[in-house]
Amino acid sequence: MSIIITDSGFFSNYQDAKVSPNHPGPSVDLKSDFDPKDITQELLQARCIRIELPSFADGRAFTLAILLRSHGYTGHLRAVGYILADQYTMVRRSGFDDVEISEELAIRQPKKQWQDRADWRRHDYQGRLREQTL
Amino acid sequence: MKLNQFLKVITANNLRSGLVTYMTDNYEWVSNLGDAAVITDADLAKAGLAFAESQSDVVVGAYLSDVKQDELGLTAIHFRDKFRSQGPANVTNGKQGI
Amino acid sequence: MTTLGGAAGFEVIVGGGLGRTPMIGKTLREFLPAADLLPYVEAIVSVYNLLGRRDNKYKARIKITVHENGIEEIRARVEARYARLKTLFKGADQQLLQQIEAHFKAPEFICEKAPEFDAFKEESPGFCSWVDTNITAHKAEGYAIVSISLKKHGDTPGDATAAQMRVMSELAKKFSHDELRISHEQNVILPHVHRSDLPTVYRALRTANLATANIGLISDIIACPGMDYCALATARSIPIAQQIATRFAKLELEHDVGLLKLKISGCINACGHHHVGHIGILGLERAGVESYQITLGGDAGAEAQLGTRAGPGFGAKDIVPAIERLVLGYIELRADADETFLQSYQRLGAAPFKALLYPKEK
Amino acid sequence: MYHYSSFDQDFVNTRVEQFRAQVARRLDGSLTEDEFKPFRLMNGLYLQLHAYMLRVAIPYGTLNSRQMTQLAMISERWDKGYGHFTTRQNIQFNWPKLEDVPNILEALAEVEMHAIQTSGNTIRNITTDHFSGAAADEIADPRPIAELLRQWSTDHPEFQFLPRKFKIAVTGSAAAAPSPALMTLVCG
Repeated sequence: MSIIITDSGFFSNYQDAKVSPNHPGPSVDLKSDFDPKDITQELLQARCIRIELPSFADGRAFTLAILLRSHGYTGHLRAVGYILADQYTMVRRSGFDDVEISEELAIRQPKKQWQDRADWRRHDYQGRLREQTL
Repeated sequence: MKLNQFLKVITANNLRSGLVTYMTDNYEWVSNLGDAAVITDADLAKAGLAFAESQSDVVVGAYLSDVKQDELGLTAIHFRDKFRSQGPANVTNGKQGI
Repeated sequence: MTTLGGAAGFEVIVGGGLGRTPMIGKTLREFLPAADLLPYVEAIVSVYNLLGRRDNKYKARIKITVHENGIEEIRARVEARYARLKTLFKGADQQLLQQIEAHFKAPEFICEKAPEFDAFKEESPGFCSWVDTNITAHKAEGYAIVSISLKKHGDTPGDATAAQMRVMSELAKKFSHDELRISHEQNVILPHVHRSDLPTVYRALRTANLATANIGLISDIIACPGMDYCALATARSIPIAQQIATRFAKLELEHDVGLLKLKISGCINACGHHHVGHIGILGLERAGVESYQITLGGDAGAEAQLGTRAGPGFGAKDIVPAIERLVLGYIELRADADETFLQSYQRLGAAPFKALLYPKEK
Repeated sequence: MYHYSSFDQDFVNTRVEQFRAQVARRLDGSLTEDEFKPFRLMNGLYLQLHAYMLRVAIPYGTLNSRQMTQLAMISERWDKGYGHFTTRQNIQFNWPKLEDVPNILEALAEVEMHAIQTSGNTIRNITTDHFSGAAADEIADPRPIAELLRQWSTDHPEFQFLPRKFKIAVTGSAAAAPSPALMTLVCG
């Protein structure tokens, strides 16, 4: 059993994103060593893409999420695996919609620690620098 | 340099202070190498290290350090462990003079 | 297009670095317009994040990534990523840069001829040699850049006591438009001091043991903390630096020897930058004891040069006498008093210097 | 001398409280040492041979007198009365205690200083010539660029868990720049 974590908290029986017209493709799981050259039109049709972090110290998934969004992917993007509450802000800012961790990992990281970082748009140096005006 | 005798101590850094610390006979932690438990048996050493590693709320980075016993008392064999037991050479307030 | 107060843009160099496999950087882009800085740097780090090795931390730095994939492959990936990123920056970054530049307006310099303080020079010969070594030309007429040496003979290179920090703080407030800098060589700098204030600054520094006139000399040693402090070190660095500095102070030869960058690292991670020292010392462990290898001919200047190993390492008791033989020998070998150690080495090559270090093998 | 905007100050104050919570979670056991270590390093705190070591950022090596005085106070109050200035334009305190570090970071924030990203597998403190803005042969002062890069690299969501540390230097002096009109940006 795994826990889905969003801005509004913990969900254990979260219904995955419903099939929507412009995302007819099946759900796809990617590993962190996925090569961006393999981003195809077919992949961009996926209903949901789940990228696995083998370790919280392996930051490749953040670049992969940014690249998928930059190639126009608008489906559901989920970070899965060994993720710590302290990473929730960078996960959301990289373009992920939510996080999926094991129940066991969730026990050591209660909801409050994730909620403390749910306001992930604040203190965003990079977002600020990309605006039209300051 | 073959050790004729198996002599080790268990050392680590204190989690809160970061200072060098050594395990005693009754599984407590002291800052002076001279007060450390001298372990002469490999299995005991392994068990002691496992216990130290289980105390992750007290110490960090526990490991077995080779020592020798002579008229000077207990001294570390590797020069790195000797420096660890003495403190930095350039600070006059000596070994971890807090 | 915004210009950076005179510069039109950047040359971008990537993959340089010292450490266990030192490398000179390669040019990724000859010219990058000033306004495209952030998307381009973001592209470099983004490419590195996916391409850098995560299986071996000793092969993970970008210099290895560049070395293993080749600069062309890196350039192709960076340029592709940059093309997409460029569109995301719509101007706020350049506005912020202008706001930031306002914070760095030069202070109002009082530019009038400064006295030559001849009277003071007679009274204090120490002041003369201090002006020779610790003062650098300033762009505003009548001003000077003061380097405060944290390398008093026998002290730990780069250390300053709380009391010394307060003295430097006071001097900055009174005489350097409230500004200090930290140098790449573990010293502190008062960047804007009017020349007429130099005697007062010198006297204040002297009372705080901060007036050592040895910037750029052999006792102005860069030394990493080494095994006295660092968990990664394989040998100590600080005691070696202290002994070399006190030895040459006794010999009273420093000023005669002149410019000589001596740098000490306590392991191959090279935080003491020994590779680019005119004389570099690398502390290792050999047969259960500390052993110090000497490298020669390194240069951190514009034409960056990595030093080459002179031969087998010296024990902790032999390294300082070896350095002494090397430097005294240089004084004999140099063409004239103005030829620096590095220039002599470049002119004569390694052989005569190796002979000084390993006399038995001559 | 760059002075923090309210945005900068809020960011640094929030970051101090985040680290305070991370230290508490390490002490109560909810974070293991392996999990705590990257966050400790990203806030400048190493565990060295004899003790912890806090590396404080001095961006492009520039300090004012109030900041230098605060560093003196910190060295007396939480260390042994001395600091070590490094070759990458930072200062290191050699004997801080883990539980005191959040308060030290708070004292640094009071004078617009921090220890963010002075360690860890992220983008480190941006360095420049130590004579910037003063040297006779300088074409342009690179420090504004270094400050822009500092803000861009602070807490960058994509770059907190890189394969290894990433260092950027910007030089403006004619001596280093190959052609007069360019600054040099070095990434290593």
